[in-house]
Amino acid sequence: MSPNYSEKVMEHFKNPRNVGEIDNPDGVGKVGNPQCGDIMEMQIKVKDNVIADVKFRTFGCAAAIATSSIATEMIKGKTIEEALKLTNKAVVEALEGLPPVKIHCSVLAEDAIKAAIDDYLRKSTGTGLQGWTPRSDVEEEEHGHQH
Amino acid sequence: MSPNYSEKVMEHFKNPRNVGEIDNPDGVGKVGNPQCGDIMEMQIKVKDNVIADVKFRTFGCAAAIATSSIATEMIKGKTIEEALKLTNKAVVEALEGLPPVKIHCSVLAEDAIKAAIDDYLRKSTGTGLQGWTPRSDVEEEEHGHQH
Amino acid sequence: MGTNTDKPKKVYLDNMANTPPDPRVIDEMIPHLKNDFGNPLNIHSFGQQTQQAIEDSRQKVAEMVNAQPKEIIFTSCGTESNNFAVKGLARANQKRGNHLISSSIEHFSILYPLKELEKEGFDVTYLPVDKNGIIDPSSLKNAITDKTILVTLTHASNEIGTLEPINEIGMITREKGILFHVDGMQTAGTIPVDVKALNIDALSLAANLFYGPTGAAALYLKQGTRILPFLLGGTQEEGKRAGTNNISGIVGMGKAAELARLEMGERNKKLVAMRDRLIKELPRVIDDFFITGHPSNRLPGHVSGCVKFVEGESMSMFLDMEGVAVSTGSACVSKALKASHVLLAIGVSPEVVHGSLVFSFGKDNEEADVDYVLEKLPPIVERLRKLSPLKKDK
Amino acid sequence: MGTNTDKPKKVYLDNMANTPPDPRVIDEMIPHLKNDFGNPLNIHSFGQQTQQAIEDSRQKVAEMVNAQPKEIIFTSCGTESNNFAVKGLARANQKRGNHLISSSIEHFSILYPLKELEKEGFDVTYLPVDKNGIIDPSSLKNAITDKTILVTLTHASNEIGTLEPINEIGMITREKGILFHVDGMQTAGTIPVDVKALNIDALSLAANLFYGPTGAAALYLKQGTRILPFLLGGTQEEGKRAGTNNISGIVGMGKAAELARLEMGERNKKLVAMRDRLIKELPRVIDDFFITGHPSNRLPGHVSGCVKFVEGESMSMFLDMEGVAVSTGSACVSKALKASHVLLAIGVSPEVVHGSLVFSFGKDNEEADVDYVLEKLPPIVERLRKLSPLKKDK
Ligand SMILES: Cc1ncc(COP(=O)(O)O)c(C=O)c1O
Ligand SMILES: Cc1ncc(COP(=O)(O)O)c(C=O)c1O
Repeated sequence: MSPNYSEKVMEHFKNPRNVGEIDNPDGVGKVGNPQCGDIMEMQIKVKDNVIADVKFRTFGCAAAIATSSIATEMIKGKTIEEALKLTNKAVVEALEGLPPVKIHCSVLAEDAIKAAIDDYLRKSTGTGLQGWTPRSDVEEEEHGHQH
Repeated sequence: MSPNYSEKVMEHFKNPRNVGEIDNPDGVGKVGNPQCGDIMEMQIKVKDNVIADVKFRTFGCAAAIATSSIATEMIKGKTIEEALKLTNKAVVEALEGLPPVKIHCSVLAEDAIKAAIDDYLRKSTGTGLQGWTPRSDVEEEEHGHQH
Repeated sequence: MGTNTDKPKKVYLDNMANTPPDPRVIDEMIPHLKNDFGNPLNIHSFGQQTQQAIEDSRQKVAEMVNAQPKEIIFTSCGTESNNFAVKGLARANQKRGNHLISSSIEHFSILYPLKELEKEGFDVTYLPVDKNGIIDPSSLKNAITDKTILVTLTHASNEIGTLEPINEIGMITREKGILFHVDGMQTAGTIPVDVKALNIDALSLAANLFYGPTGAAALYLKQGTRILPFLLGGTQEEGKRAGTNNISGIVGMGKAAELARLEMGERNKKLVAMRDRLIKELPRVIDDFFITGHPSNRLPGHVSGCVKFVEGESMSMFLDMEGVAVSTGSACVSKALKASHVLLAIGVSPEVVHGSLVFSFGKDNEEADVDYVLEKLPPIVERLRKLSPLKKDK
Repeated sequence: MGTNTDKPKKVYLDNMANTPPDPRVIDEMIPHLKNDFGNPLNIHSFGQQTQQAIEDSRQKVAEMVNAQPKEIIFTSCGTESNNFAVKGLARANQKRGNHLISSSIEHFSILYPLKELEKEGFDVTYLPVDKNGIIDPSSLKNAITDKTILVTLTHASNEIGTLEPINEIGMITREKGILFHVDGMQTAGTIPVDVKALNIDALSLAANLFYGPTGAAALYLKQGTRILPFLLGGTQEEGKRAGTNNISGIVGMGKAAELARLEMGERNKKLVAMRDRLIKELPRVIDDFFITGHPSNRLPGHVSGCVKFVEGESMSMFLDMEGVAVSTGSACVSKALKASHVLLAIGVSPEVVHGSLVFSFGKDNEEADVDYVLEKLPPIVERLRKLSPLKKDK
């Protein structure tokens, strides 16, 4: 079956929110790899522990673009702690579902946020996110590149 | 492919010649076996070494009926020697061809004639047809009952 | 099939080999033939439209046998479904055991794959049947060993029409945790087949046996059942059956399934009446004729029997000259002209097997067709018996 | 595909995945859908009529590739033909050796069966290709051992369209007495394929790639070539392919073959013009775009290329919103979304592979469709590149 995207996915694919780069970002997360066909870059600006601004750039399919777009919306204005609670499941739900082969993209979005926060923490506190490694890299193997 | 019978086959199938039995036949040949689905019985009346009359009865498919019918026509009025020269190939040709899976029936017809002559010779001379065994029985094995 | 007096009468009684497609099925197919050329795998809207048509059809086929749409895998013919099920289920579950159970009245599309599996090291038990062609569930129970992984049985043989006790057998296999594949070619779309209620794990079905087109068939496969794909390559059918789908055929199958579900009861009332009358009358109008298969527990439109001392091809050719189409021996392998293993299995003697005929009614037949057969067959039999060297011998 | 100003423009450029059936093909099929329900195996006249329709079609398909009718075996899809050929030829000729030769740009319906054969003990050499996707006949010559029994190669990959030197290869295999199977899915019915002149022993072909229906395909098999059947059961197709045939599909395939034979030259003149213009213009209107496959020695209607820094699905979805249907990666496995092994084989770097697009023209396309693509694609690329984190990195 070909990807049957929800209207919500299509909407974010056609009109992605928060695209681009931030001048002097406080944290940058880049996940995925070009060989697998998805790369997400997330940049954040943090003020008083709150994500004041977030921008993304994504190389990937419609699902990859839509998940990054909605994820930026979901964390903007949230505290770091709240943003860290965002799961890929929540992203999928917010998009009104994703085809099974595309679930991976939501994992990538979750990871991109965590990577950006990790980078921010590293820069601001000297230590990164505790015990965190990007899930998407692991999934890569399991899916046998099926994303 | 289903049997594509020639018009000649159909004609003999619909109107078989020389059907029946002869009173006090001089020779009777019966070949084939019911398990394989074809039985041919050929009866001959011989006068002065000539086949004066011949009748047949056949249990079998259209090709079996047509080959027996035309074979009787082909040997009637012939000498024993001439009749013995009738090959299954000649029968097939006279019928304007037979589907490959039905060639066996023509062998049966040739055999039925030989069997009848063998029987006649046995009764009249005490010894049967020299070195003859019905070919159709052998074929049976080779075809794996594919007739 | 009507009583047209201008043209010679045509009476098609070979519905167990192929049913004439319903005009409503054809009407549904034509627009898809014209418009559905998008590759359903592709993400553009042409492909999506085709995919939608296939999914609608999957839904309808699923409903007919009370399955979930995702449990339906489209194939190209009943033979493919059977080959796929037997080989794919056995090989995918090989680690759990190497014993398979089947019967002596299966179609060749089951038997030949089983023979191949035997060469690979599988053991197969072929259950016998009684004189009516019925498989005894208790003999199945006894045949099960701790190595048994799969039972594959026909729901009804096309040659004798007897309905097998699938219900009892499904209870046994489910209880023992053994996979159960049913060759439902003659039953799915003809009589109610509820895969859930019958505890069936895999069911083969084909559209051309319930007034759909040829070239469209399916395998129902219970969700979560391990199977190895048979056609390898693309990711069609969730990776379970590669290859470009027969789009219009699948659409036709969906429509045929919908019609079958809705009209089955009505169709069968008519079929059973014609069947029962022919079963009753044939032995009256023809000496030395006997019915094969179960006298009543059989497919609704199916009448089979043997005419002694006469060979089947000859009879069916003369019937054909009268406009009547029937089968002799196994319809699916008429060309083989071998003594039918199914008839031998129910104990018909080898020489009588060759005189077998199958009359299979379809929804377009009429009572007058029964009369026509009863009128035309006896003189044909008489004519051929005059030719036969067997009659007198008896 | 015309210039309809009321409805949004529809430009179908995915003909290498599926061609829209020719209306004349459909017209030929419809009466057979309605009337050909006789089982062609059966001896009654219904069956005979169906058989005749199938044989007429076999004749037409044979003529198209210069084969004898009895050398054509009907199947259900290209995948079946490929699976059948690879497994059936290898296993039937196993006694003569266990070495097979193929290439690194084959379709999965060739590669997966080869993988299975490797597990059974066959050795397979996968020949490399040059940057244009061409297999070097001398590398094939060098790969041959005294155990080599079969060479199986695509005539043209659907992903890059390069025409392979089948002629040279056929001379080598014929001289060495090695079987030669060609996956002609993209070529048979599109360009002249003469199995005799090319020394081909087996050729896979499918109707849905030359304006016939889906669900109808064939394997040409040189007379006398040993093969093991793939579908087991009935005696259809001379025992080489069991299962009820897709009757209307086969009829459609015959008509499509006839039209292809007669109209091929004319069709290709038009296709080549559209192809060449798009190949010339695309790199002009899009930066960092390059053509994949051979620049000129390729399928008449086939244009493939990679757009750097952008992913293919996204591009093709935006194109679809503009009414343009194209393929990205392998059309047959778009769902897999894996990095195409064919593009990797010609040396495209992994990150660029994901930006691949295939535009495949068919006989119903027009020059205006080329203009339309040249107008619509560049802004889409620009839009997605703005979104891309890769562009700047370069
Ligand atoms: C070169 C090639 N081989 C094989 C196939 C598989 O054919 P099908 O999808 O008809 O099974 C395709 C599909 O387009 C193809 O392009
Ligand atoms: C019981 C049964 N199984 C399998 C088949 C084979 O189906 P197909 O000819 O569609 O491949 C048939 C054919 O009618 C059948 O009756």
